[in-house]
Amino acid sequence: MIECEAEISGHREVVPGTFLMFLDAPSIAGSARPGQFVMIRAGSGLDPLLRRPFSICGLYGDGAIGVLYKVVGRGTAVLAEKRSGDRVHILGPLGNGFSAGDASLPLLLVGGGMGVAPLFFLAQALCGLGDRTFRLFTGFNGKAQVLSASDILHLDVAAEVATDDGTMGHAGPVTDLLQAALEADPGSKAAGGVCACGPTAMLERVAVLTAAAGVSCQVSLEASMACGLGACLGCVVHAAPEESVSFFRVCTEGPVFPAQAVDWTRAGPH
Amino acid sequence: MIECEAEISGHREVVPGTFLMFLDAPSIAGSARPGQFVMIRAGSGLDPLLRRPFSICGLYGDGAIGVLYKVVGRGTAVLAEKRSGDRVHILGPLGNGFSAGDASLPLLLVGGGMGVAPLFFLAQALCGLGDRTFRLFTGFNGKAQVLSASDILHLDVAAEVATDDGTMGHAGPVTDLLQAALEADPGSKAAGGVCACGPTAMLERVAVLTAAAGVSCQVSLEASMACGLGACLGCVVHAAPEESVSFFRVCTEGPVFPAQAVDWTRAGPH
Amino acid sequence: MNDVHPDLSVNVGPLELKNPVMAASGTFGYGREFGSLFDPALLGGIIVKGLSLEPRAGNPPPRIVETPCGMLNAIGLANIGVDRFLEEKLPWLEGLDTVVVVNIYGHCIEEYGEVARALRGVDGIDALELNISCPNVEQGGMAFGTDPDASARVTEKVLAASDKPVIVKLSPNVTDIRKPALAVEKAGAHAVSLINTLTGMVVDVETRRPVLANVKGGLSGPAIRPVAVRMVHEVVEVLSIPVIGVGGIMSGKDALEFLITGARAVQVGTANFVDPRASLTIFHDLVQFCRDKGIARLEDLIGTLVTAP
Amino acid sequence: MNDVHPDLSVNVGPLELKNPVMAASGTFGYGREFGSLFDPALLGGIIVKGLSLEPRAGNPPPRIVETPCGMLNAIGLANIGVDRFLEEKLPWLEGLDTVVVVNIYGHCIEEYGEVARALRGVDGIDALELNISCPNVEQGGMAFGTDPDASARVTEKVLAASDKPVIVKLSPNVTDIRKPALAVEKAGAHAVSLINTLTGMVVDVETRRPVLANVKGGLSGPAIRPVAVRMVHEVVEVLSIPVIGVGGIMSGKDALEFLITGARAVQVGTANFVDPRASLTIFHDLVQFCRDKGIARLEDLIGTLVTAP
Ligand SMILES: Cc1cc2nc3c(=O)[nH]c(=O)nc-3n(C[C@H](O)[C@H](O)[C@H](O)COP(=O)(O)OP(=O)(O)OC[C@H]3O[C@@H](n4cnc5c(N)ncnc54)[C@H](O)[C@@H]3O)c2cc1C
Ligand SMILES: Cc1cc2nc3c(=O)[nH]c(=O)nc-3n(C[C@H](O)[C@H](O)[C@H](O)COP(=O)(O)OP(=O)(O)OC[C@H]3O[C@@H](n4cnc5c(N)ncnc54)[C@H](O)[C@@H]3O)c2cc1C
Ligand SMILES: Cc1cc2nc3c(=O)[nH]c(=O)nc-3n(C[C@H](O)[C@H](O)[C@H](O)COP(=O)(O)O)c2cc1C
Ligand SMILES: Cc1cc2nc3c(=O)[nH]c(=O)nc-3n(C[C@H](O)[C@H](O)[C@H](O)COP(=O)(O)O)c2cc1C
Ligand code: FES
Ligand code: FES
Repeated sequence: MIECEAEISGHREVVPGTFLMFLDAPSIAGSARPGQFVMIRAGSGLDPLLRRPFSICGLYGDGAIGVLYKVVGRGTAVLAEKRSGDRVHILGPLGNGFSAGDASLPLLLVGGGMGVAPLFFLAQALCGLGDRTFRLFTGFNGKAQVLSASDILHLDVAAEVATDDGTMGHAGPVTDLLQAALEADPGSKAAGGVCACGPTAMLERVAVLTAAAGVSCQVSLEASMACGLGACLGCVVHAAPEESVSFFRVCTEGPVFPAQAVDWTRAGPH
Repeated sequence: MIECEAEISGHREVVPGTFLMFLDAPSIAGSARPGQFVMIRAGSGLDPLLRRPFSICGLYGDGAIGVLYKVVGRGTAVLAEKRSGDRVHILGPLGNGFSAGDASLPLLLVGGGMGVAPLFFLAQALCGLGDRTFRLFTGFNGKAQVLSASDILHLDVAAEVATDDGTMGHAGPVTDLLQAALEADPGSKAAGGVCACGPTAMLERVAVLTAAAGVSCQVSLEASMACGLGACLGCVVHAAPEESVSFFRVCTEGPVFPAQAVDWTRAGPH
Repeated sequence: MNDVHPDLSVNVGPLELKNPVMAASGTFGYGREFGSLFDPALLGGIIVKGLSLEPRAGNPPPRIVETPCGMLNAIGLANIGVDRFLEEKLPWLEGLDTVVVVNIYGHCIEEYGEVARALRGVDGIDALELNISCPNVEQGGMAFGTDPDASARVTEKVLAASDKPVIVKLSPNVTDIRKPALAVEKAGAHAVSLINTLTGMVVDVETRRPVLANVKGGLSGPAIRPVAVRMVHEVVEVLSIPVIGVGGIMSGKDALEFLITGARAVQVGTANFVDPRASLTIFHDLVQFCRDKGIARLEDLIGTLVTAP
Repeated sequence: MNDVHPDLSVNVGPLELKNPVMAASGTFGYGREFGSLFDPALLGGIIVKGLSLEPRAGNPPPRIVETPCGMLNAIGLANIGVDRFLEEKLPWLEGLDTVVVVNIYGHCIEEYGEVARALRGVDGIDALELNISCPNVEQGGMAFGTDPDASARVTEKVLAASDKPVIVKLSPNVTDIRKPALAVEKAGAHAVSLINTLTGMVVDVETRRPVLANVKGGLSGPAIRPVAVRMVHEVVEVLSIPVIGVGGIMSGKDALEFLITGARAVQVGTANFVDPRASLTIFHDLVQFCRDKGIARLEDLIGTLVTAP
């Protein structure tokens, strides 16, 4: 894990309000695993003050990482104003990342909204492994918000899309697609596990479905963060009652957790 | 006086660390008088928080004002990063400005360092009057810092230059040039008054020289400012003992004051 | 919903405000300074610069310095005194269709009473706001506001001398803000406003001197907002008289933090320097928020903070 | 001058620091978290996360939120407890050639004594820092630090139980910071550090709830620096034991404000989050400043503030 000032080698708005930024950081790209994230210092001054955490959405060219982000507040707004050639301080790669699980069976990737970011990186890595099969389910509010794996990764990964308003793909939550896939395969002998990232409500639903189907499930969580290093103890989530601890630090014990390790009743809005 | 978001119609580094910025603000340009200033909000966020005061250094094209500034801290550093087409919030024109005095006699303009800014605008205005004669004395640390009226105003005003290190023009303080001019003209029948802006030490010297020569003298002062409107009472300078008040607000009673109205013993470093 | 006009009027005890956005004392002059930029009558109220019986010159410069997301000021309560205020400033203010509050102070309890008496029966002044953050000369310069008893005595003195509603402005430089708040409520104050500035200091490392000639100054601006919101929360929990929230309000969202917490009105200070139209913009933000949320009466939003898990 | 090596060593009472830059408690973990970014032994000292006798889980999330030029935290003093600290963390810290300070706290005076006793005679711990900003359960949850007597009793209890120098960390949420400072000096403290966080609160106007699950939190970061410098100034004027400055230090220039004011060392907190190498950069800034100014011993700079007009 390193801290460096990375040059922005590319930056574009992929759908309204959502941007894809490429950061030249060979030493981070070289060791990054899917599910890991970076802390980016958006401003040069004191406003915004703290770094903001963003998943790595893929590796690009030699030594660049991709960050796919949505403008939701001051930090992301400042980031969106940056141009290619500008430099930003980043810290990473951070966190544990997804584990590939049983290589013989296909992985099911489920992403909602910006939650697709770490799954795109995972999809890219799985394609790299070649023999590893997987299915990618992505969900968005509507067609206008759809983030396409092939557009963002330059990979032909055919994602199965769901939209809340039905303007594209399945009309309904992305979890319907997962549910169908799991039901189509009773005892789910054909599922090597589920990897999910997105809104908490969606993740909770994924946890319920996978538990019922007896399929192992990893979820990537979010929390407000200060250090990203496990030092401030600011980023915790409630651990399930069975766990030996009350809380997990998302930045170091996570952001990826076994679905059953999380106390969903107290997982909160985001 | 108005507040508006002005587009930066031009921005260049005239000498290392000193920039000339053009701001499209017809309603400000239309009513601005030499010696007046604007308060510019350098940042969009909260850092820097307060606006920064800058003299208007001239009028450009139709409806643009010029601001000549030196990077000394956070606000000016942020300003220096702006590009043509960017927009900044400005408030102005503020303050009283210079009064032309006896039109029949030549004015002596004395500027030190960034203090030349309001005098360039005054020179531009005097040229506009055509019949009005004046002499412009400017002083800088060295040749590399010299700000040329003709370069910045696109006017052929031949300034008489002094540099502390003697790398250009007279070797010594610009006040030597003023002193020579005043001595060359005993009883100074030929001087319609002196207008000066620059470091406090220089202004104090100008005040002494003009008092001795019996020539009227106006000085433009600086102070840290918050409102620029006379409301916060933050920008005061000590008034001379003879004055009816203890302090003057630089933003409204000034920034231009009769030299004898200022208490030079307590005028402080800047 | 976007076409309806939400009702933003609020009352602060006996004061009826057309909207809850007031200009804070010392940051809006006497109102007229901003008159060419917007009509101050659009605000819920204007609180003028702190007034003393006699004119005061104030502290030597430098009087202000910017700090991270804030500023320090040591104006020294410079002001033109009661007489010139009544002659030169009040007539214009009186012409405005909004609430005019006169912020007053003294360096001893007597002086507070004298200022109040001098303003007694004067038309065009809707209320007094007592600045008790200034040094108590009788008691070794420690601010009145840091001593609940002194705060109460100042309040009683002014109430006895005045025919106007009295708002007491609390100092945040205390261990427990509820103590002075309860003391002035007991003394009969009609409302409290908080917070005044936090005492701070900045050193110029080149000259090795404090930047302010007065050494210390008052910290204001967004930097102090979390402290102000916290103190308003603590005070509304224990007081029955209305509370006016002040401290670092830059936007409608910031004002809403105070209103939701339980303040019945807000004051905008330092923001007036950052954007001279800030208080008006904040008012417009509140209108928009009510529209977006379908809130017919802003009143219904006040004190709706949910603290239960 | 640029090639000479200025002497940055300072002593804080019995503690000899190779340089005055320390990492503040709770913002630097147990040091090792930053070990892959730079060698923590380059710092003057490391103050570990507040330790209690038993492990504590801390508050539910959200625990932190950014504020203008600062942040609020309500970690709830989560920590691994004395035993695990001694087993898992101390060995690595002991290997570092720098001063290691253990920040301790309790919810009653007894508990402070117990933690001190548990650390008695342990090698590798150079001093204790008492966090007296936490709620005093015996006295209705009001922080020990806001009561000079309680502050003194905690100090005495720890001194009696410990064989190590004791630094008492003062809370800024008081009317007069000199009172607790003088009380703990009288009680025998070897040094004081200030300031801890200012209590604040942020409201989410969408949910109408406090952003922090704990409702209130501690404000830190550059926003509070002017308050910290002011309090250090007030304390150094009356105390004879050394003072360590803390609060909003982001750069060498900020650290110099405290040193010139009279602090003998500084602690860097929130800045470690903004830039994990901040404390090292601040140390380098100090070296450069001494070189530029031709200062051979940083010691000569401490307390050189000029307040005379
Ligand atoms: C491990 C991790 C990975 C993430 N990956 C991505 C990513 O790939 N793409 C992306 O767009 N976002 C990602 N996020 C969320 C991202 O960090 C926040 O959107 C960002 O910090 C908001 O900063 P801001 O200053 O723009 O908004 P703020 O002004 O800080 O907040 C604005 C709004 O955003 C919400 N918010 C603030 N911080 C977070 C947070 N950490 N998580 C969720 N909501 C938040 C606030 O509650 C508020 O409602 C990730 C978060 C974590 C913890
Ligand atoms: C009426 C008026 C007209 C001015 N005209 C010009 C101009 O035409 N061109 C120009 O370059 N500057 C001008 N100044 C000075 C300019 O306002 C400051 O240089 C600027 O505010 C510094 O902002 P900063 O954030 O970059 O520096 P800060 O970070 O605010 O300060 C950095 C350094 O600059 C000094 N400084 C801060 N404010 C002032 C100030 N108001 N005056 C002098 N020094 C200050 C500080 O003491 C500090 O040493 C004028 C000032 C006034 C009051
Ligand atoms: C320059 C300045 C002058 C002030 N003068 C007064 C005053 O005369 N009386 C008073 O009660 N408060 C005074 N205040 C305090 C403000 O009214 C307000 O309480 C404080 O600034 C916090 O609000 P803010 O963060 O919005 O500025 C002054 C503040 C500033 C910045
Ligand atoms: C996340 C966080 C955790 C903290 N934990 C402790 C602690 O355990 N004990 C303590 O005495 N101070 C603690 N502090 C206070 C800091 O040590 C420091 O006093 C304060 O943050 C002010 O310094 P700063 O502005 O440089 O951060 C903590 C601060 C933060 C931000
Ligand atoms: S962000 Fe600091 S511990 Fe996770
Ligand atoms: S800057 Fe506010 S009165 Fe001059």
